[in-house]
Amino acid sequence: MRLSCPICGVRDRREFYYQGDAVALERPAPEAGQAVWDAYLHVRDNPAGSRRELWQHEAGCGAWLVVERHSGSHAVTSVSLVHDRAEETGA
Amino acid sequence: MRIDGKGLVDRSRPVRFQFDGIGHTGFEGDTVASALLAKGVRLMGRSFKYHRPRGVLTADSAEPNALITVGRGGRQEPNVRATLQEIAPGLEARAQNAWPSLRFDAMALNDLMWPFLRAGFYYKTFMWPRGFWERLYEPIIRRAAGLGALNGDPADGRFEKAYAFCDLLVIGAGPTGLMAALTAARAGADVLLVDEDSLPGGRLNAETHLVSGVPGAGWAAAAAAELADLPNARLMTRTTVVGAYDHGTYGALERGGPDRPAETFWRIVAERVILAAGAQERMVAFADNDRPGIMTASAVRAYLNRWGVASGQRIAVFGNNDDAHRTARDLSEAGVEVAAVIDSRADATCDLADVPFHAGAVVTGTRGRLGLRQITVKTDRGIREIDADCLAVSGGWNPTVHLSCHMNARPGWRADIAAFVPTAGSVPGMVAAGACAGDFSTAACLRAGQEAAREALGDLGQHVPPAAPLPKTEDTPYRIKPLWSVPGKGRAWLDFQNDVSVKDVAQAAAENFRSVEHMKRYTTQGMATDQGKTSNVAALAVLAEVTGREIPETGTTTFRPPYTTVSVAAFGAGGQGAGFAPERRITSHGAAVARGAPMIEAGLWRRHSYFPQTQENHWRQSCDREVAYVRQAVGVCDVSTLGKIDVQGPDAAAFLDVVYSNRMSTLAPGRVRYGLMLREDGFVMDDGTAARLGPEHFLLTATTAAAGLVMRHLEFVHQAHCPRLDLRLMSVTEHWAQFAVAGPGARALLNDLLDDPVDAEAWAFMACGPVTIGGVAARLFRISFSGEHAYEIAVPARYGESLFTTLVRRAEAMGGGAYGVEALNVLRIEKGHITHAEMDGRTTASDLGLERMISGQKDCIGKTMAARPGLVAEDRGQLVGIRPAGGDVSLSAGAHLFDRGAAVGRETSRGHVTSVAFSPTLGHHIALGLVAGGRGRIGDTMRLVDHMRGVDVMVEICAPVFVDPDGSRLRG
Amino acid sequence: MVDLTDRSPCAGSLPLRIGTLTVTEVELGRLTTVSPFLGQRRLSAQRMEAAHGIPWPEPNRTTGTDAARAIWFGHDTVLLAGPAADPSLAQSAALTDQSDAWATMRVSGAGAEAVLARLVPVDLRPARFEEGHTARTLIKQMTGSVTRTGPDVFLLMVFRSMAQTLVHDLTEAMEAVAARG
Amino acid sequence: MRFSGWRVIREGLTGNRGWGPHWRDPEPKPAYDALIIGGGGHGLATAYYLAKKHGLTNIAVLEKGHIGSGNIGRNTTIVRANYFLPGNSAFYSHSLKLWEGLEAELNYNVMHSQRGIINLFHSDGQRDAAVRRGNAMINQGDDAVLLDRAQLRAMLPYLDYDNARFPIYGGLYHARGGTARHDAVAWGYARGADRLGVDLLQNCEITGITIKDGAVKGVETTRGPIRAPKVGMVVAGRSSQVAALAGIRLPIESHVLQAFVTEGLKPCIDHVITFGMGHFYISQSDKGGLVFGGDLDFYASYASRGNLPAAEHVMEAGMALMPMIGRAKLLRSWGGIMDMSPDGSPIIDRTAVEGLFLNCGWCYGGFKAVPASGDCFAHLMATGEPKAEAAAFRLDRFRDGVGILDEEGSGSQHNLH
Repeated sequence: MRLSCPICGVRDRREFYYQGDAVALERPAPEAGQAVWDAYLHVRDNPAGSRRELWQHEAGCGAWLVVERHSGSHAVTSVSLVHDRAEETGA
Repeated sequence: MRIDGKGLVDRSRPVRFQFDGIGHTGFEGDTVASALLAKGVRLMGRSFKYHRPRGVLTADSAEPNALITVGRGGRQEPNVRATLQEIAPGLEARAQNAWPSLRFDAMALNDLMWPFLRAGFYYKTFMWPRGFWERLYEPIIRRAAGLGALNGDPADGRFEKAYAFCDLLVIGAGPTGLMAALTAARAGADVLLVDEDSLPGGRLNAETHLVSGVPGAGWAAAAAAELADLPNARLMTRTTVVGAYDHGTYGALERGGPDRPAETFWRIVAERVILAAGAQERMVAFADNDRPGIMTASAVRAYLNRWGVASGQRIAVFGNNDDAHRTARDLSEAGVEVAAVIDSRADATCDLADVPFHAGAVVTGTRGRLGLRQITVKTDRGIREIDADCLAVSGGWNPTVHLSCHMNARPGWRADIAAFVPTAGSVPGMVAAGACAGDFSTAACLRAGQEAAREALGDLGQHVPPAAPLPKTEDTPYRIKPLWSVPGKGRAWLDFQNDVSVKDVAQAAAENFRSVEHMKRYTTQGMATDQGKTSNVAALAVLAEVTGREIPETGTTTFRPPYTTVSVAAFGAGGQGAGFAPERRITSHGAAVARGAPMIEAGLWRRHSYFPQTQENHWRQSCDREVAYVRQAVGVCDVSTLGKIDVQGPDAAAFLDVVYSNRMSTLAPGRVRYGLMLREDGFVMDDGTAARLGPEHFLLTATTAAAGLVMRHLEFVHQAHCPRLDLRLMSVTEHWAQFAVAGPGARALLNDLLDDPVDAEAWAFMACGPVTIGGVAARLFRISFSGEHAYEIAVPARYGESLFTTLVRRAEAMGGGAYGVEALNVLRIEKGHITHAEMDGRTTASDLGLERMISGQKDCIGKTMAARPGLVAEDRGQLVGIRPAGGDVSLSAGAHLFDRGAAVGRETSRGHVTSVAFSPTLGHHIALGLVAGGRGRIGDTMRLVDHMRGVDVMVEICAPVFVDPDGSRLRG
Repeated sequence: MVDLTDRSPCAGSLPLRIGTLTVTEVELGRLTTVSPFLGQRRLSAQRMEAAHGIPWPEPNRTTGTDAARAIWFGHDTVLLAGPAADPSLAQSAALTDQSDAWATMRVSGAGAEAVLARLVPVDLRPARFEEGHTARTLIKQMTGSVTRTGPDVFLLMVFRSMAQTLVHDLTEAMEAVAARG
Repeated sequence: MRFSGWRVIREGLTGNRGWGPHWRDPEPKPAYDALIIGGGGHGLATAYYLAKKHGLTNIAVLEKGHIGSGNIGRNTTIVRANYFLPGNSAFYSHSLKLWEGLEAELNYNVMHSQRGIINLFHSDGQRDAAVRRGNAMINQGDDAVLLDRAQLRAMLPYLDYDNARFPIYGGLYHARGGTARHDAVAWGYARGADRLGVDLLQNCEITGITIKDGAVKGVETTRGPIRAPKVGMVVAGRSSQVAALAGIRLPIESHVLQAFVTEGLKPCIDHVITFGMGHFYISQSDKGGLVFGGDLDFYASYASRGNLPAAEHVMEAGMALMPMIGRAKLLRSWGGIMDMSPDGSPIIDRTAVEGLFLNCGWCYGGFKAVPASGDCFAHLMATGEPKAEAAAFRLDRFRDGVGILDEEGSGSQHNLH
């Protein structure tokens, strides 16, 4: 498996750390309530299809990435920097 | 029998080798199989279940029968395919799975018992009496099962792994692959051509037809030579691509040779791939079709044309397609007697003179105990017995679709060739071409190779040259009429190694194992070392027949890597000995080893356990002495393994408030604060310190075990949750060597060494700042893990060893010395400081008595979830101290704690001991533990039980600080 | 006055010569990571060029010479090797002294690429990884930095504490390459 | 037909013509008393115990493919009861007891073989953790013995004790741990359930779950609609998709775990051995293949196939631990879809929909749990109340934090368990 790091180019899977669904970027407010926090931390769509997920190019540039990938074919359709996304949304 | 004038082996170079203790001579270029066949040796092995005699079936890696063991000691290798093993001087090959000998195998008794040992029999028996399965039946079955043996010696020999990258990977160097590689390489693409064989050419080396007017083998050699001369082409022989993985990654195994490592496992990354893996000939199932001497027709031709070996004196040929005739013709032209050509097609004709021909006939049985003697043929004129010591069988060809199916695709059925072919697009970037795609003539293969290469060049964005004229060669159409099994009474074998017959498949279906996967698992069809390469398609055709379904509807089993077997030593090369993980060494490593300190594992680091002195013969003596150094004089310990993270920027302080549960933004420059980090789920992740080196500059520490995790976490929180905070994180763990100097004499020691002395006022507890030592810029932190008056001094790592030696020498002069992690652990338990024995990923700040470290004034990572009811419940395990009730007794980490008088059981366990030490300071054992509602149980007596170590004692629950609870020594 | 002596990460284990290949320890001088603060990359680049005469390297590139070199070192980070970082840089970037954090080795000789092909999962073919190219990647299991400084010359950097492991891994790889004859 | 040695002999003497189907292939009925979605080990065991212990025989198992085509036929077959957290340990202890009587219960030789399992440790801290685990096992009446290096060496002479990276300190020996023939477990339960009247509906994929007024009414399938007042979802890696048909999102992420088998070899490894530092475990099957595995590939996947880095890591661990297997040749690798939960422990619970029950979250430890999972899930479906041994496997525990069962201590990241 290979992923295309927006900074480093296409690299072997072994350079990357996988964390989970990109929902982890949408951190709720402290007062959002138990159900929202439960959903944020535990509950997952877990689709058999296209997913948005978080990876870090840990052994490369260190950047955190949002990867869109198919969980059946493993085909990767896009990779972007978490940092860029944050700037776009003004988070 | 060797035929003069035939074959590609070098007759001028004889090679001596042994098989089963008998010396043989072959020639350079021979395999064990070809050399033995040349000597008339047909019996080479025994089957798995019935121990039936087995001879060579194929001339390639699909071989299910001729499995041998080679080598001795650490180089003993079981289950080697005699068809791949090249002979070499001194090679020692042995038969396997036979006792006492290959000819007289006692386990062949199984074959007489066959009516009772049919498919799945073991699921129905061996259940009575209860307990006999493990004691009696299973040990017998285990001993009888298995093929070759490992001898217990560590694998010896050079195994390695490597990466390779190319534009175009061509798998298979037969006519298709060679033509593809030539086309692409001539156009300038970076081409990697790999082939399993030692000689490129594929079937060209095994056939007699001409390519461009020269023998096929000659054309292949010329093509290989041209590729060798091109700087942008690489040809790897003896290399099998064993797996197709995601995004253009392929695994390949390169077998050893005199000028290569024993085996190399390659990770190949290719932008485009041409699968030119050819096809494999299949058998026909008929009664007793498994005797030594019965071979695939293509193997008989390969031994004849490539190795110059006649596989028998009198050879019969049986087939359902024209390849049978090709075989008879080659044999006949080479002067080998052809006993008969039997073609199951009623409309077949034969143009060979002097060869008895039977159209519309089938072989229905065979004779010969350890090798074929006679075959029975059923023709439309009746039954005939024909003497033959070899029978060449062609049931048709199966394209080698395996790699195209490794990413879950199923192959498609083509009725015209009665075979499965790869499904287009089944592996992104890969196309199948040539025989592998169902084109069986040489001309079609050359054409397909060229076309596939031109298509790949286009995909790669490279110049696509016009199609060059192709060499003239044979272009025989492939004509086949499927024949899977010949009806009859006897056992008609499908899987030769696992002894699966047509009857077994039929029985499985009758027992409702009708899915192809069920049939496979119930009968073990295709689960042998060849993974059914020679038998699966026939078996599923038989299954289709008995269940009244079509072949495509019946489907195939799943193709999974590896295509051919890979040694664990090659796949795991580099893992042996010191190679499994990197080792991190502290700068004082050499100095500590020189002092005799055992270096123990701490994550990837090695740390000094203790520093033994000559009169000490137990680690406890050393440890007690080292603890006393710190409590009474001064001790020095290398603590460089702590994670150190530099945080700089205008928003550094704000960021630390997010990641620490307590507030760091209020920390004054020149001060250090203890900090706690939570995971987002509210449990404790790690603890450490934050030192404020400047208004916008912090240095964090993380525990040795969690340093990597913490760094990743901080990067995530920054990039994901607060990217607008302006700060930069950088690990500086490796730049600084850091040493604890702890004990009443700590300040005096430092002041002997520092360029400017420190005093109590400027360097109060939790102060930090720059110092110089011997002119070297260093950092000093007045922090303490031991609970004593202590400092940690950090210098650039190049000075680490020198400073360590200097500090220790000075400490020794003051009645102290170096201490290791054993003493460090005792000291921290005495003081009630936690480590990952307590922060085990399941404990909360509240469990550890640190609930006040979660600031009520701000949010932080983990704060919300830490407030879940289950995480703040009062009956959770809470950190307590534990000491013997009464006189000193040994305590035990991992022991469970019970209420006084309660029975010992799962429900009555109230907690467990996390850390234990003998405290030389107090003169008895002490421990930390997690006890349900523990803080409310201070003063209680409980029972501590460790079944593992045989400890059952009464203990008193106490506060988790045993030494200096008010911290006066710390601050003094 | 204490006299602290220094010791290099690979002291005692290099140089190493096997077959046509040589591994030597390299002293790059001062190592400083330069990580520009938000929006200050261009300014930091200007200051680096003005103070040290080295252009700011693009990702996966190195600039300068052995005397003063800038090696791209990760997301928003450049490693300045050679001179001490000019104080002006500290105005726009986080500067961190890493001089003692890395073990630096030069692998040179015919077959250097083959040796690295046994350790590094990056495409190092000359057309793809030219002189002046660099990568943060794995060297066997260690995170490190790989830079091509010549046709058959590579600069490898791993954490100082892992210097012995890299020497071990290089030895095995070099022996394997040499064994192929 | 009852299976026995006598029967095998009798059939052998009469041409093996008397063997009938192990289970029927019935047509679906329009309605059942209960449906079990998923014909894997857990689903088949559930059906068996529903019929056997609770008398519910008018029930059906709905299987998308063929019986036992999921993880039950694709694992490393380890059976053990060496868990240490209250809530987990009782359940696996119960399961092991059921294993011990399974052949007699099912009249099917599942080849449960208590060859003993040994967890190695490599540091003082790991020894303490092993001791804690061993004590928890003894406390509940199971077996555990702490072995030192010398004892271990006598049992397993072929390990690399003085490994340069991870020297072996000792091991925790669980004599009743072992292996079983995975397919036979599925087939045995299938045959057992079928004989009690349960309909096993193969090639019957769920396409919808019918819910009215907050209660389940039945399912839509590729073989038509089927009505039932109770439906249990037992589909492991596919749990999220099936639950989604009922509008339920689960705390599950599906991951791939690879496993490996070598060619057949004469007996050389008698026990199950686990090497925690390398995430490696190995045993030898009765056929002679070395069966081993490691950690997840660590990315979410439904592909039931893995990639090289994880596979290589497993092989490297094997070479680090027992270099004598170096010349064994890997025959086949495969991947299963693991329903990873946020704490590494399973869920056996009701859902918000009345009559709809959930059994999932087995991560990669589902095989050993099959008997108890079936027993406890059947109990829950039949009575509406959890069986004591599985009472801790609540779906709500992540929300309220009560009774989180995190054996690894690695937190709520699904793939870290």
